[in-house]
Amino acid sequence: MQYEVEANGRVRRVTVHRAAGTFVVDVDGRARTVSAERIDGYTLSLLIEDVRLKPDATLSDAASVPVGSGFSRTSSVSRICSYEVTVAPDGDSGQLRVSVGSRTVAVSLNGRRRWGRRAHGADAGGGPERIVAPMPGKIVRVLVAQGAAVRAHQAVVVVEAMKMENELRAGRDGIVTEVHVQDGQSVEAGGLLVVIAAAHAE
Amino acid sequence: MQYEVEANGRVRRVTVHRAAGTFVVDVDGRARTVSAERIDGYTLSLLIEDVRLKPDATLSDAASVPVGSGFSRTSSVSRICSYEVTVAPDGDSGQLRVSVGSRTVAVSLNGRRRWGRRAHGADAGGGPERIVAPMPGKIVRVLVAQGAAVRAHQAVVVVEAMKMENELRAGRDGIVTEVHVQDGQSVEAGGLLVVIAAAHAE
Amino acid sequence: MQLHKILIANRGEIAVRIMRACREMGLVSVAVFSECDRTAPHVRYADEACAIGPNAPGESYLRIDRILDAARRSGADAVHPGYGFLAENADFARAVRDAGLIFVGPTSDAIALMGSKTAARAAASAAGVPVVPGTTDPLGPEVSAAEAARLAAGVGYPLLVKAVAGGGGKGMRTVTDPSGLSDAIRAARSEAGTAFGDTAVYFERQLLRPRHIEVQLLGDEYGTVLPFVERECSIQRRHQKVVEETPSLAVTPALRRELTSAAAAVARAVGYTNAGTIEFLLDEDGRFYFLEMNTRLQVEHPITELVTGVDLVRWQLRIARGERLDLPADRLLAPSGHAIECRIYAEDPDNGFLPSPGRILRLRPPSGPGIRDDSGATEGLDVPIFYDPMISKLAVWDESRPAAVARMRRALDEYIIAGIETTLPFFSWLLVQPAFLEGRFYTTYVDDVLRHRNGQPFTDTSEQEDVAVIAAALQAEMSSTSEPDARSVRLQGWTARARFEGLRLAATRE
Amino acid sequence: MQLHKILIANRGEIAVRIMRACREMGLVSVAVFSECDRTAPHVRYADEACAIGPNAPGESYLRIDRILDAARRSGADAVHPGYGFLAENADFARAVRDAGLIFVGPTSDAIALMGSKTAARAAASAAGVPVVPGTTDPLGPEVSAAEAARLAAGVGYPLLVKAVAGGGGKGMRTVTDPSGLSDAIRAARSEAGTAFGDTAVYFERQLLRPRHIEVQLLGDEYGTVLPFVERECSIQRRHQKVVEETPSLAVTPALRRELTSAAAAVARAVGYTNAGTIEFLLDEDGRFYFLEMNTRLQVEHPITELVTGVDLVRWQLRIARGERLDLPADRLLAPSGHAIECRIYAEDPDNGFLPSPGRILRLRPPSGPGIRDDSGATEGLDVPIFYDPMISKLAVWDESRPAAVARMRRALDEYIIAGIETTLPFFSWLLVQPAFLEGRFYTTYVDDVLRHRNGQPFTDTSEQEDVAVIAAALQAEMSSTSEPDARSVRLQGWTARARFEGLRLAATRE
Repeated sequence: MQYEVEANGRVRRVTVHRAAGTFVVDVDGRARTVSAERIDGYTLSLLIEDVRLKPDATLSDAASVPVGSGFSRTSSVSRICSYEVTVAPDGDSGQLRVSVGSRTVAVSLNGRRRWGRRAHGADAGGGPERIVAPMPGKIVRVLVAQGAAVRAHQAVVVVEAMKMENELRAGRDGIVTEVHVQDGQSVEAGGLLVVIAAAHAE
Repeated sequence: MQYEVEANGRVRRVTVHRAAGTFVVDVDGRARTVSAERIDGYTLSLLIEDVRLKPDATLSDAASVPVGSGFSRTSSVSRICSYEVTVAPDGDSGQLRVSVGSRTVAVSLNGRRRWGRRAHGADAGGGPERIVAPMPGKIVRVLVAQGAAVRAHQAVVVVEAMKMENELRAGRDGIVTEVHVQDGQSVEAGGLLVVIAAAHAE
Repeated sequence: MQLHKILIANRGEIAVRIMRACREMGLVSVAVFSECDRTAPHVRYADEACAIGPNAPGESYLRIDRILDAARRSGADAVHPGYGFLAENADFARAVRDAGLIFVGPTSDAIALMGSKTAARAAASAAGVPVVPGTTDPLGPEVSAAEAARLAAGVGYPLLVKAVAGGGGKGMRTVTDPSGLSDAIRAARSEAGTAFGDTAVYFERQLLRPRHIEVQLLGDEYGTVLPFVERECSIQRRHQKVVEETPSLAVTPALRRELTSAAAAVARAVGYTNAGTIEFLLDEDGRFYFLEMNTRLQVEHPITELVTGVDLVRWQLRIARGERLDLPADRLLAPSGHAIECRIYAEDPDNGFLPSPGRILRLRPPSGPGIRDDSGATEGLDVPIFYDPMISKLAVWDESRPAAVARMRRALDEYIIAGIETTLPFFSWLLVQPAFLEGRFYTTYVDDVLRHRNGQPFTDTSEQEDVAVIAAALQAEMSSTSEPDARSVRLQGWTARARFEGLRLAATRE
Repeated sequence: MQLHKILIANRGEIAVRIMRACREMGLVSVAVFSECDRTAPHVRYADEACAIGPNAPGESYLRIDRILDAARRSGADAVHPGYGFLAENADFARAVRDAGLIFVGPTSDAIALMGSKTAARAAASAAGVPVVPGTTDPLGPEVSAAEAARLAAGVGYPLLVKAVAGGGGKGMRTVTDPSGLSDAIRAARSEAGTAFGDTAVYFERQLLRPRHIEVQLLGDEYGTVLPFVERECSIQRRHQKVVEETPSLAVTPALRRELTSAAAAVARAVGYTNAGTIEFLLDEDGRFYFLEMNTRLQVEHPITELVTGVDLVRWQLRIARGERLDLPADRLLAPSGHAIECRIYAEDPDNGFLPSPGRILRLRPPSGPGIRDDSGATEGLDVPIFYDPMISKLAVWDESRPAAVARMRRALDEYIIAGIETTLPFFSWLLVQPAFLEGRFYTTYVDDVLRHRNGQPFTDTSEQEDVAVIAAALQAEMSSTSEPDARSVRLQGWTARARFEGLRLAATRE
């Protein structure tokens, strides 16, 4: 999968390939092998290979259990750096806040700061539109039922959050294909609420 | 709502009524006003009224913001006790482990130790059968599709947990009306996997 | 005196701190709470709890009547005010005692006396302790401009116009030359009137690059007053302490004897009881001046506890129930090792330290050797917008100052707080600055640095940038539902998945 | 000697403890991990990490070749063994040094010498330190039954048959009279052969109600050996310490001088370097006997750190890089206050202390004044079934033993661990027992109590029962989807809801 990731004002082209149990992540042409594990919904443990002298001792060796082939003090040193990283939405800015130790980097994925809005915005593309909760809150009212036809900008769900009621609206004309919440239910940021298929057949 | 709660070998009849913002909980005939708030999925904060001398200073007064009606040193003392309680499933025993401070009480709800099994067991009643994950794990295989007819004891989902594959089976004949998971997905204990409607119309 | 159940008229970390002392002493604690604090840590920690009103402090934590009513209803026999809110309100102390309850603190007379900055200065002078040069009497609204100008000239410029009833930097203005005097007085009076209901001001000469050095005291009800080794609190932002340490690099043993004797003399002169702190300014020539007295427990009390082994809150309660202060005086002045505290705030250091309230999505405080975290926050809950946005007081102890600084850096690095901005990056930056490491700082050091940096972010993330970019891409990648990765069985909940599915979809559409 | 990057050949809380010291000293840490430990805290905490094999310790943490390979690949220049696993393996220490790396610990000769219980006893005797009466030489398989009986009679009954290569209670049998001797020898030999590859045994008289008292030592590479104030470790379950404290109520200042001098004498006699601990038995008459030496860091080292202010792990690293031990000897013997440690295990005290592995659903350690939690667990992850099920070492410091006990009770009460059973309720029970409070205990005190109680649960929940019943009913009630409660906006995730919906459905169907 390809991503455009913006951090500190610089856009980086990132390509992720899956290898056996690990990932190969290419950032602007520099590829590194990465082992990534979820600790919880906001936390990742990353082991990132940083080959120094010889590129033959790779993380995939390490991850797939090295056979102790006798100890020979060769010059190949391969740093496999460990990071515990939290990735959390940055309020309603649409950015992600990625914390590495006590340092935090604001990151935007695919050049969109407001991916929260984008997710239910009136953007192009024929895929179904997914209305997600922009912040933690409570469903005050679900205004549409499965199968209902909706028009662009029509309110579909009212969410109470930060002491305010927020109307979430359809980005375009379509048919409600999924309703995942009901009145009174609590949701977390990013929680999928409603899916709307484009009015024209896909 | 009425409950039968077993703790330390004793069954208690509990009735819960909702008052404004609080609950009135009657345990074997002794009613107490309780303010209950969820901290997270396993943690509750309880304020339990324990009237000592006069029963007129109630929690509902307290919760609904007392008007400071001048300070008169009367003899009415009303203890409103605070407890932070965790309620967690006790492995696959079907019991709940309720921790109050460093003390833990094993509790069964409605006389059923194995509610985990019961939830997908072949019990009576015409409501839809809800197959839930008995423990945290990963979906190895979903064996049925929405709309499929299943028979009692037919395996519907295979969950990997505690290093073992566990087959979850239908409790009775029916039609699969909801499938909430797919192969490879992780689930937590109690997560809803599949719903099966009784074969006879409801 | 009987002391069995104690109501803590406060919230947040200090309420929890006091309840911990209660629990260790076998005392029953009663929390009070406003509406938004129903699930706050201090309510969950307490043995009992009473609601006292809406969120605004003026409708709850500052309502003497409601707090006394809660004490009556719960049957408490004592009240601890913590710090802030009603802690230095003489009327509150009096009302508690009039209701037949123990007030854990000094007499209301001592609170009232020290609450007037000019009266406090006079008391210090009378006890033979130097005060910052300035005017002696309050300048009420009747004082003419000409008279004010004459008094100001006597003090000398630059000077500070300060509210007599002031505190926390409110009602305070700097004047560099006579032309700015009238405006400064008008502004200070206006602010003081709003904040304290008293427009009286006085003048104080502004010292050049002073340090803020303070002396903790305990006094019992039998005339014993004991001072503790000094605290260095010069790292401030807009008159608010943000880092404190003890001992101070600027205080020699000889100066420590002088400072602590002076502090004890002032306290004895006013018959001071319970815990209090006398603040001094220390100029570049090593001369010190009485600044004011805080008639309550101080936010930064943990560092004193760490280097002396004395539990100050426990002693507050022991003194309040009539025990004698039988600590060895010399031990309190001989610090063991070094302690530092950082006040972790929900503020964005890269955005002018604006408050950053919101939900704390992940919270994992540091631990291990030499770490003490006094926190008032919990994962999953909001930092309320109505009160001080302090999340925790992070304190470390180690055998020496360099070791303590290294340990604090380790602790800051371990602290995980996701979901809101905090001052952690600022402290990580500060604790590698040569001026900090060498102890070359003064009360406006941080403000000067901030002015000089002119918004430049504290968070230098060049090193972490690649990691962050990789993490963001992988978080999206791993949320793909076609995910064949056999090992990521630990995903919690559907929300993260849903969110990152959204990301992935956005990605594929590009 | 250059020391820049350290590989920690261990896991769990002790690996994290050592990495914290590394980070404070500016050293780079390298974790090693087995398959199930990929997401363990020590891997996430480390600067670098290397996989070393499958879950079984024999295939990973005990594999000298793989650990050395990891050291080579990562470019480490030193190896810290922690405790357990390879920490007392002389071959490992030798192999590390042969590879040109620093081994953070004593010489392999010292490890080997003290690894033989009979050789260690001989060394202690030679240094003029009394040993528990017993046989001097190892009894190999060639020793006849008659010869064994003769030697046993010389020692006297009751006696212990112990493996020469033993440790941790393995290969050990109690014999109360001559008739049981042969069976005990056979059993001990068999266990020792399996566990240590050496069937040799020896006899030791069994003392009546002895205490386990031990002395921590540090030795540098220039001949300086310094002993520390004793640790009291008599609270054991099946020869495993579960509570430790310092100082001991049973040790007078005069006895402390004797004990610590004896310990230092043994260590000096064998040229001991780095950290080690000499264990003694103290009988009811106040006589002490050398028991054995642990040639490594001890689990319970934090309590010594708390009362002396000395960071033992930091000193291990400093000694390893050739620094001189320049601590003031008298301070190490003069404890400040009192410290207690409880080893929190994933074991069910009400079910014979069976291991209780599983997922930790909620974890919130205690904090505030005087608490130190050295943990190796994280919320949301499993306690693996392959290793020691210790979750954390919870230590407290306070000014006196009663205060420290009260503080530990407070800490136990604050500790939230949901999802698995732990030994927390056992400690809460123990810390109110008169025998514990008065210090009347000995090495089999807990075992005797457990036998006497015969399965009676430690968790007296009569007081909490009503609260638990109310909580369970409300948890179900509040999960009702028709829930009109306007305030419960804090539900996290769908799982709790789904679970309790299930409960509610079950409820309505009754």
